[in-house]
Amino acid sequence: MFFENRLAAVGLLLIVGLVAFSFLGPLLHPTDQVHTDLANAYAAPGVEGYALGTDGVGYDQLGRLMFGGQTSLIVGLAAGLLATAFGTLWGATAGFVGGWVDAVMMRVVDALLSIPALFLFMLIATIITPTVPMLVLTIAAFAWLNPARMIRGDSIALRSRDFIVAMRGMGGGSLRAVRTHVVRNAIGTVIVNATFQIADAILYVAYLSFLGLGVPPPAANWGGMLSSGLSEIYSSHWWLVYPPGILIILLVLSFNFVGDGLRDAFEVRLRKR
Amino acid sequence: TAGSSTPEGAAADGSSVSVAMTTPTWILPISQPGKTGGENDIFGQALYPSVFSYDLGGEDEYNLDHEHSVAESVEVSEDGLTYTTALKDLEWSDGTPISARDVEFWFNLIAANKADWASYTEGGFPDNVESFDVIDDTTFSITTTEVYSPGWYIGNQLNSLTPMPQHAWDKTSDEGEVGDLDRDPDTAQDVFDYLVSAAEDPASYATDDLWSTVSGPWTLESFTPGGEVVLAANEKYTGADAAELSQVVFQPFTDDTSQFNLLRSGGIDYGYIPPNALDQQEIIEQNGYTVEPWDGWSITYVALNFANPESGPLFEQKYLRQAMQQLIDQESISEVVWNDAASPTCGPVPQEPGAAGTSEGCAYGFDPEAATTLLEDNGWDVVPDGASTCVNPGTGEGQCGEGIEEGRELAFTMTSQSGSTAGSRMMAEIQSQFSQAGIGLEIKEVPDSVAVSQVCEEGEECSWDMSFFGSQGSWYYPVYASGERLFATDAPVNLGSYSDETADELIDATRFSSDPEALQEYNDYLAEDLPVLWMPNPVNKVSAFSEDLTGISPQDPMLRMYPQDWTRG
Amino acid sequence: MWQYILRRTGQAMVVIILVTFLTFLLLHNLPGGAARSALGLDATPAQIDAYNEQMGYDKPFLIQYMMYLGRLASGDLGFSFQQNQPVADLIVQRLPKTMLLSFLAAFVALVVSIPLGAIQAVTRGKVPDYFVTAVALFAYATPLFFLGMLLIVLFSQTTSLLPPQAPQGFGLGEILADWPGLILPVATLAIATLAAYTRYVRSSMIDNLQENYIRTAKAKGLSGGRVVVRHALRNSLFPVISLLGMYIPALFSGALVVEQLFNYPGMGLMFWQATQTRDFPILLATTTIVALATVIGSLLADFAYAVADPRVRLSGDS
Amino acid sequence: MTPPAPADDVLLDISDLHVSIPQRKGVATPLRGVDLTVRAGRMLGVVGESGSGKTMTALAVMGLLPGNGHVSSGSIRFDGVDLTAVSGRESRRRRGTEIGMIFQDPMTSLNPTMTIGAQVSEGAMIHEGLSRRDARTRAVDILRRVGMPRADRIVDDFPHQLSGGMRQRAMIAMALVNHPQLLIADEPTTALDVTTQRQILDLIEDIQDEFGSATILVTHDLGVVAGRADEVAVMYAGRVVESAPAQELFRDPAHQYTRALLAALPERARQGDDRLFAIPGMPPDLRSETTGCPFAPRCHAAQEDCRSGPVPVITRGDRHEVACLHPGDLAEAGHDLDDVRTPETPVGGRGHSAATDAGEAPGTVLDVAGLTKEYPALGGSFIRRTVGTVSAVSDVSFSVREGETFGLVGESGCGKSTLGRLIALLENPTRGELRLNDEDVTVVTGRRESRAAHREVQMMFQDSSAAMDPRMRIDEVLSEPLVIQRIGTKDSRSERAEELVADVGLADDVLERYPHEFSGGQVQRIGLARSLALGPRLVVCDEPVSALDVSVQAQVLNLMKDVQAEHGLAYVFISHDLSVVRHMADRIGVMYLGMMVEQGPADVVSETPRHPYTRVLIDAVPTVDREDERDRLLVEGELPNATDPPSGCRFRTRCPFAQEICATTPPVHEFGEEGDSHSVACHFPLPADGSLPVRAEASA
Ligand SMILES: Nc1ncnc2c1ncn2[C@@H]1O[C@H](COP(=O)(O)OP(=O)(O)OP(=O)(O)O)[C@@H](O)[C@H]1O
Ligand SMILES: Nc1ncnc2c1ncn2[C@@H]1O[C@H](COP(=O)(O)OP(=O)(O)OP(=O)(O)O)[C@@H](O)[C@H]1O
Ligand SMILES: [Mg+2]
Ligand SMILES: [Mg+2]
Repeated sequence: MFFENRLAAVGLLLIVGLVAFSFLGPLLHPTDQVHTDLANAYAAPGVEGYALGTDGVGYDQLGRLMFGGQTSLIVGLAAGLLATAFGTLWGATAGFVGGWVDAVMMRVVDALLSIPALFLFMLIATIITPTVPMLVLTIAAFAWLNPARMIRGDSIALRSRDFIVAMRGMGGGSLRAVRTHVVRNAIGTVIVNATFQIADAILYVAYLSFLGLGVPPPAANWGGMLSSGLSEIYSSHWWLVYPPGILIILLVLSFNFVGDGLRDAFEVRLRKR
Repeated sequence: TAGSSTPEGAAADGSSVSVAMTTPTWILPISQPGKTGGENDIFGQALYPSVFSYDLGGEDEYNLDHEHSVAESVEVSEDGLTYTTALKDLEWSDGTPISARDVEFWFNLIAANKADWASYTEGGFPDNVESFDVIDDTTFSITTTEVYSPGWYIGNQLNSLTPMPQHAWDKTSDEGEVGDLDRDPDTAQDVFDYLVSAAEDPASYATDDLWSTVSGPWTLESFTPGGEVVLAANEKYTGADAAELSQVVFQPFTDDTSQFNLLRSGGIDYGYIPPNALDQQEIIEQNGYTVEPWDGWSITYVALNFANPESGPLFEQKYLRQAMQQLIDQESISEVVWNDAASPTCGPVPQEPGAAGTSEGCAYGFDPEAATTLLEDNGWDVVPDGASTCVNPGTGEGQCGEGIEEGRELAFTMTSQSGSTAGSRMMAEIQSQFSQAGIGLEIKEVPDSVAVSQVCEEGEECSWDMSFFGSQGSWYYPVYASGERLFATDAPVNLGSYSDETADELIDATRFSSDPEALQEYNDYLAEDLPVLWMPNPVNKVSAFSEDLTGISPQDPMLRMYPQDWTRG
Repeated sequence: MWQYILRRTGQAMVVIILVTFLTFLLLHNLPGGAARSALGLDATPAQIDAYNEQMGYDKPFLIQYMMYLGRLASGDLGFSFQQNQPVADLIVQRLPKTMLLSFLAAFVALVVSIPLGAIQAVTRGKVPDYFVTAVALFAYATPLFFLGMLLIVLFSQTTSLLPPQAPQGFGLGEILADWPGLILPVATLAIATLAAYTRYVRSSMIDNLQENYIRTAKAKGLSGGRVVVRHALRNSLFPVISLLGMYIPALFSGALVVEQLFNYPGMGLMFWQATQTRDFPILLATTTIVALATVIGSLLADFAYAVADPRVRLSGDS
Repeated sequence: MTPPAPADDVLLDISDLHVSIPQRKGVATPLRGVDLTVRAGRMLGVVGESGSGKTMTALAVMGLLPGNGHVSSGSIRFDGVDLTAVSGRESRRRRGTEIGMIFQDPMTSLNPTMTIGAQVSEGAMIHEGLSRRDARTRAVDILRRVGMPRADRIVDDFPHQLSGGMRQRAMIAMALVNHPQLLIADEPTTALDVTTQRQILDLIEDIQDEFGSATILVTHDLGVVAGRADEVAVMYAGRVVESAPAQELFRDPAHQYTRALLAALPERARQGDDRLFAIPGMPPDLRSETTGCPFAPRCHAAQEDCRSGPVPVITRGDRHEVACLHPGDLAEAGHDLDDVRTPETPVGGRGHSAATDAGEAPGTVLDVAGLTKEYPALGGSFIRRTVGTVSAVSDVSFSVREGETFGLVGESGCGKSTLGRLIALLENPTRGELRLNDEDVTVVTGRRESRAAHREVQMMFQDSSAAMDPRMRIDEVLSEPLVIQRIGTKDSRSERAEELVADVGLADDVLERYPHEFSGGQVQRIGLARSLALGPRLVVCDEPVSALDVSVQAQVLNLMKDVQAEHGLAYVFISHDLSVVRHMADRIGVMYLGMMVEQGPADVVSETPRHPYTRVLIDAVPTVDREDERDRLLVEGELPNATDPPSGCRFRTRCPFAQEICATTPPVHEFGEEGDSHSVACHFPLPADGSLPVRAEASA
């Protein structure tokens, strides 16, 4: 328990650190992320004040990592939260209304879930042009399914719980049940799920970039930097591969740590009786 | 060293070579739309060499490659109307001599089915053929309707001529009687349909009897659609360029990264490395490979959509095109982004393969100041890193030009290919340079930029501004680099609907005039007029092949591959 | 039981119809249309029109969809112009390969994660538990392509122990014969799957270890190992069967990346190539088939679970 | 019964056993000096409130202490060997062969995915190395001996295919497979119906005789040990506070705790006396140290020395040991507690029944006629459709008057809760009529009307904490009914909440806490408080005390009576425990498989039941007091499936008196001689004098 919470704390610290790195970093280490500088491409770390060298068109790699981190974080958070919000709404509605509405709503979820995520993303990505908002929508378009399922399960389970029965015995209706009880009791699941969704969204951005459907220049994200750096893996340009790789892993890992910690925290609160 | 045809035997005497290549999808030497990829050409040439092969650097007047051509010679009549071709004394793999009749068979089939032939354009071959005459067993002549420039006609029209085994194929079903069916246009269509439908079944390529009769130095041993293709030396081949190796295996090629992994571990004899990995040439060479960029007979450009109602009027302004061209640092891009595996494109006629990576001699060099001045001189308020606006509208001297109202901003979207690291970097660089002159560029990366930037048709939305699809070169020419398919008004690949009277005239001249300067004049005019923005022209690929393989170099800029010339050891 | 099977099958059919509709709807909006991609840069307008007519792309959406459904019902998945192949042939050729890859990976992941998860559950809250959790999460957080690439660098470049490319053979037999080539792709996919499996086995085990029947088993005087393996682990594994079904889509997603990285000629690679060339029939058919495989897979997993677990098997449904 | 073995033949001797369990915060010491002796071939009953350490003692003997629990001092000598000192391997062997244990919940204590046979024989295979086939034979054999019907078939069944009673038999078989010398049964019947409980307890007794094994019977139910155990040990707070031969203990309880426990039993409540003796307070927290007598804080007789000094064990006659400084005397048994009882009597006690007190007959609160509830039994492949119905409640009629308590009893699954839910308007009946205060509320459609109807009737649950949103504070919980009914303002609601809390005898500070922070008894009080919030006329109480210990049960029952008197409430009181119902109810209805088989005044029904089923129920209840003279009516088997209830009389399949007519004609309610208040639905009602007729030949 203690150790687990420590992991969650480490995760939280890491997230804060990475956010600070991406959003405050540029203040401490201002770099030009707009103009390329072919003359200084592939500068090695330390050379000419480039702490982490430059990339293939001469962007300062450290600055680029900060800049790319912004996109990764924004896309991850936005997609994760959007998906969670929508999924929660969908799942709670299906679970509580029940009957054929539930059946139809859940078949839609099943259908989308049965298309493997990356296949679905690639399909969508061939149709839309990947910009940041589009990327968010694309990822959210798939990611809402899991929370929807989960929340539906939760609300069905809640529906037959004694305290909902008791509430009905006082004359309360479904609306109240959802508004006061389901929301209160599912919030833990929702929050925990959201952290995992965010982590997954960050990974998905990376995958889309790897598959050639990432955000176009001059935007950058860690996933894109990693996958374009992949072709440099044998060059001596290690600074183009490993830093973005490590940052992604850290970010995804820390969100998972936090999610695990939160899950335990929420479970313990109920278990305590 | 024609070896045994069993894989083990071949491997044992070391005469098998594995080559990375996209799996071919077409075998019939009459190409179909959508089947014109380079791999199909290479595959076809190995089995069914065409009458003429070309060698850009050669001595020959028409750049003919006598070694690989089925033709012995071609002669143009005094009046310039008749082209008489003599074939070499060769045999089909079943022993039947290759004759003029076999070429006629090919000609009859495309003549009767020209709409389905990939190389057909209205008024082009075979419309411009008055008559095809078989003179004797190995000689035939083609008489044209007009007098054409022989360089153009031999290079760009007769290049498709291919002998096909009339004695085996001139039928309409597997069991059908072989006859002179091709000579009647109606039955010629049936024969064509029969052959096409056979070709539409790649799974049977290696088993269908039709394709066992070949004229080339190779026979097809096995064919896996979407997978491995094995060619074996044609032991009945009577030509001079018989295969030295006993077997060539085409392994499916997919993507740079996995290719490179394979090469690094020595898993293939002939593969490719991504151009931006050229700095690791040494590592690959240490692995026992020769690394050699494969230059193409190609140009690379960004298409501008003149037909776009919004941005068309801007593109119509030559000063703007010039300014944009001057903002493209072709030299640096070639050097840094492409690791020197690209060279600037100066005009519609490609630079000599292997030309130095400088833009010396180009109409426009990289000159941001000049670009800014040019804009300012034409009524624009240039805002670096912002949006330049038109402050002096009008059509007069020093004004923005027709159709450009006051306050108009310079901002475009660039549709570009996704999935290419170098492509993305190039776009980043151009975007960065454009922004210095206040020209906003929004990059849209799509898997297939051609598809989204088609020729505008009436009634259809036509909103693309600029389009780039040249991460392996935008356009590969036949040997005679004339621009009738690219820059002539209403030409098929004139995506941006560029139209210029002088250009049209000059293009016509390249086809009809026998003046050797015609091509030069056409090039000079368009190089300067900028129907498109010239971009660094990358090599087709960077090949890496086993050190012990000889005969590969020099690689054909028109992207043919002659594995029969290769030897091991 | 039979009724359960029938009902689940019915649901699955509804899902499949929905999938086809959704994909069709999505792809229908493909910008630029399919013809130009299929026919190339210099196809004439006449050729393009002919192509559209031949493929039925000139018809209204619903008609196209109905036609597609009709063809689908008769097993016709369309013809890929680019590949010059009936899509059905392509899929018949490639689906088994992807299945092989995914199943091997799932199998390996399972074989590794069952003992790992069990150890975690038994040492819950102690060092081994945290260690495995951390490692599994680390594997999970590493983008698959990066992981694969690192494995390649390690095992086929730095040391040349294993080939960096998957087997290229035509049939499954050939691919299996070239098994060293399978090691890295399978390992990559398996490692990425590990986190989910171990976590699941762990929590399932923890739940079961707290059950009263474990105490009963101990009261019989069984050894600790026998209690854990025969009682707790056994019961923890039943739900894992349905987990396998749930993870099919994730496996296919992973296969898409792994196939591309290792140049493995499966469905994923084909799909990826089709997105590059906008091979409409392949995109459509692959999505449908992959979804079908997913649905059937999870259906089978559910049935297998129902058959394997006596609690479900015998209670039936009505 | 076998003659008692020689006194010195001690099989198990536990002395001064301490068990401690290190926890995240502090160390729990659930056992603090247990002394027990079990003689070969004899049965020791261990009783005590929940948490007193009964299970822990059993587990310590088994060597199965939970988590990192360990014996911190003391010894467990089994057959001369100190079990606390033997190796793990040795203790494992002993566990399987010499000591067998039966656990409380047969549902969860069996491995759900192993066949009964495999589980029963596993012990034999491991310890005796039997082959699979021999083990199976052994399993069949032993299953037969524990009275498992069709034993040769059941070996291949899985636990969930068995009924509760059969599962418990399987558990017993499992414990007996290696013929242990000592059998420990931890609450072997708590989860079972009385009828089944009776069968199982009889079985354990038979087994003990047959195998000659010693038995420890652990239970919180004093009645269970009363008639069976040879000796009884009473545990409190991790100690044995009194032990004595069974008869002696019940005749002459010495420890104040034992006496209090006995006094708290509803069956001990004297006729005409409404209130039970309730032990105030709660058992001590086992994490903190206690000095002196642990019971002192709750003891009415506690003196200064109890709280401080050591409490030595004193011997009182033959093998009767007590750890009490001020034990009660035989002479005052049952009397001294009267003093305690009286001051606790609350404001305005009331007579036995509101009906008898009031001058005229009070109005009817609830009138139920022909009430029927059928649930669809679902099936179907594509689309779910109804393939049959579960007849949960069938044609039930009765009425409840103002201020009256109507008790509903019956075996598990007989439809008590369903009937309760129907009355509480939580479900719509399939057929029949439901009138509240003379208003037909059967079909209440409009939202407003239905909301209003809910004010009249409220529900109290068995587990009130489950019936409260775990994330709501008590003040929110208590004002929720008011919020839903849109009564009052925020302030008036919180005032009301305070009022309610005071009504049920809790302090104000509970309002800020969450449901899981309360003990079972407290949470039931809060549940009661909530059901009072809207001032209903009728409260449906579904097993409100079934999860509670006798002492706490007494508190809650007393409170319920007080509240009833104060507010003139009517209760529908559902319970499977006849003695509780008898204590609480003015009238009793007995249900069997959805039908009401008998109803009438509480004492009449329990003294002279007319329906064989009622008689079976009553006879099955183990009581402390019964100086059993009369014949007992027993039944075999269990409740039939409600999807397909037997034709005619639903009880006929288990009824020893059933005849042909029972299978064809459903019996109608007929009124007995006592007048129109006692009715029974039986073709062959029992004679009113309490004798049993000779069994009919037709039943086999
Ligand atoms: N694993 C454990 N860790 C810490 N304390 C425990 C544990 N198990 C039980 N206890 C505590 O030990 C004490 C004795 O528990 P035990 O189960 O022996 O009571 P019991 O008399 O059997 O009660 P019941 O009638 O409820 O079964 C209780 O206070 C309980 O809370
Ligand atoms: N919602 C429901 N759907 C289907 N069947 C039900 C439902 N609720 C109860 N039943 C069935 O109705 C019958 C009566 O159940 P009920 O819960 O009323 O019994 P009970 O007397 O309260 O039992 P217990 O003493 O175990 O609480 C049982 O057979 C039960 O399975
Ligand atoms: Mg207990
Ligand atoms: Mg009930």
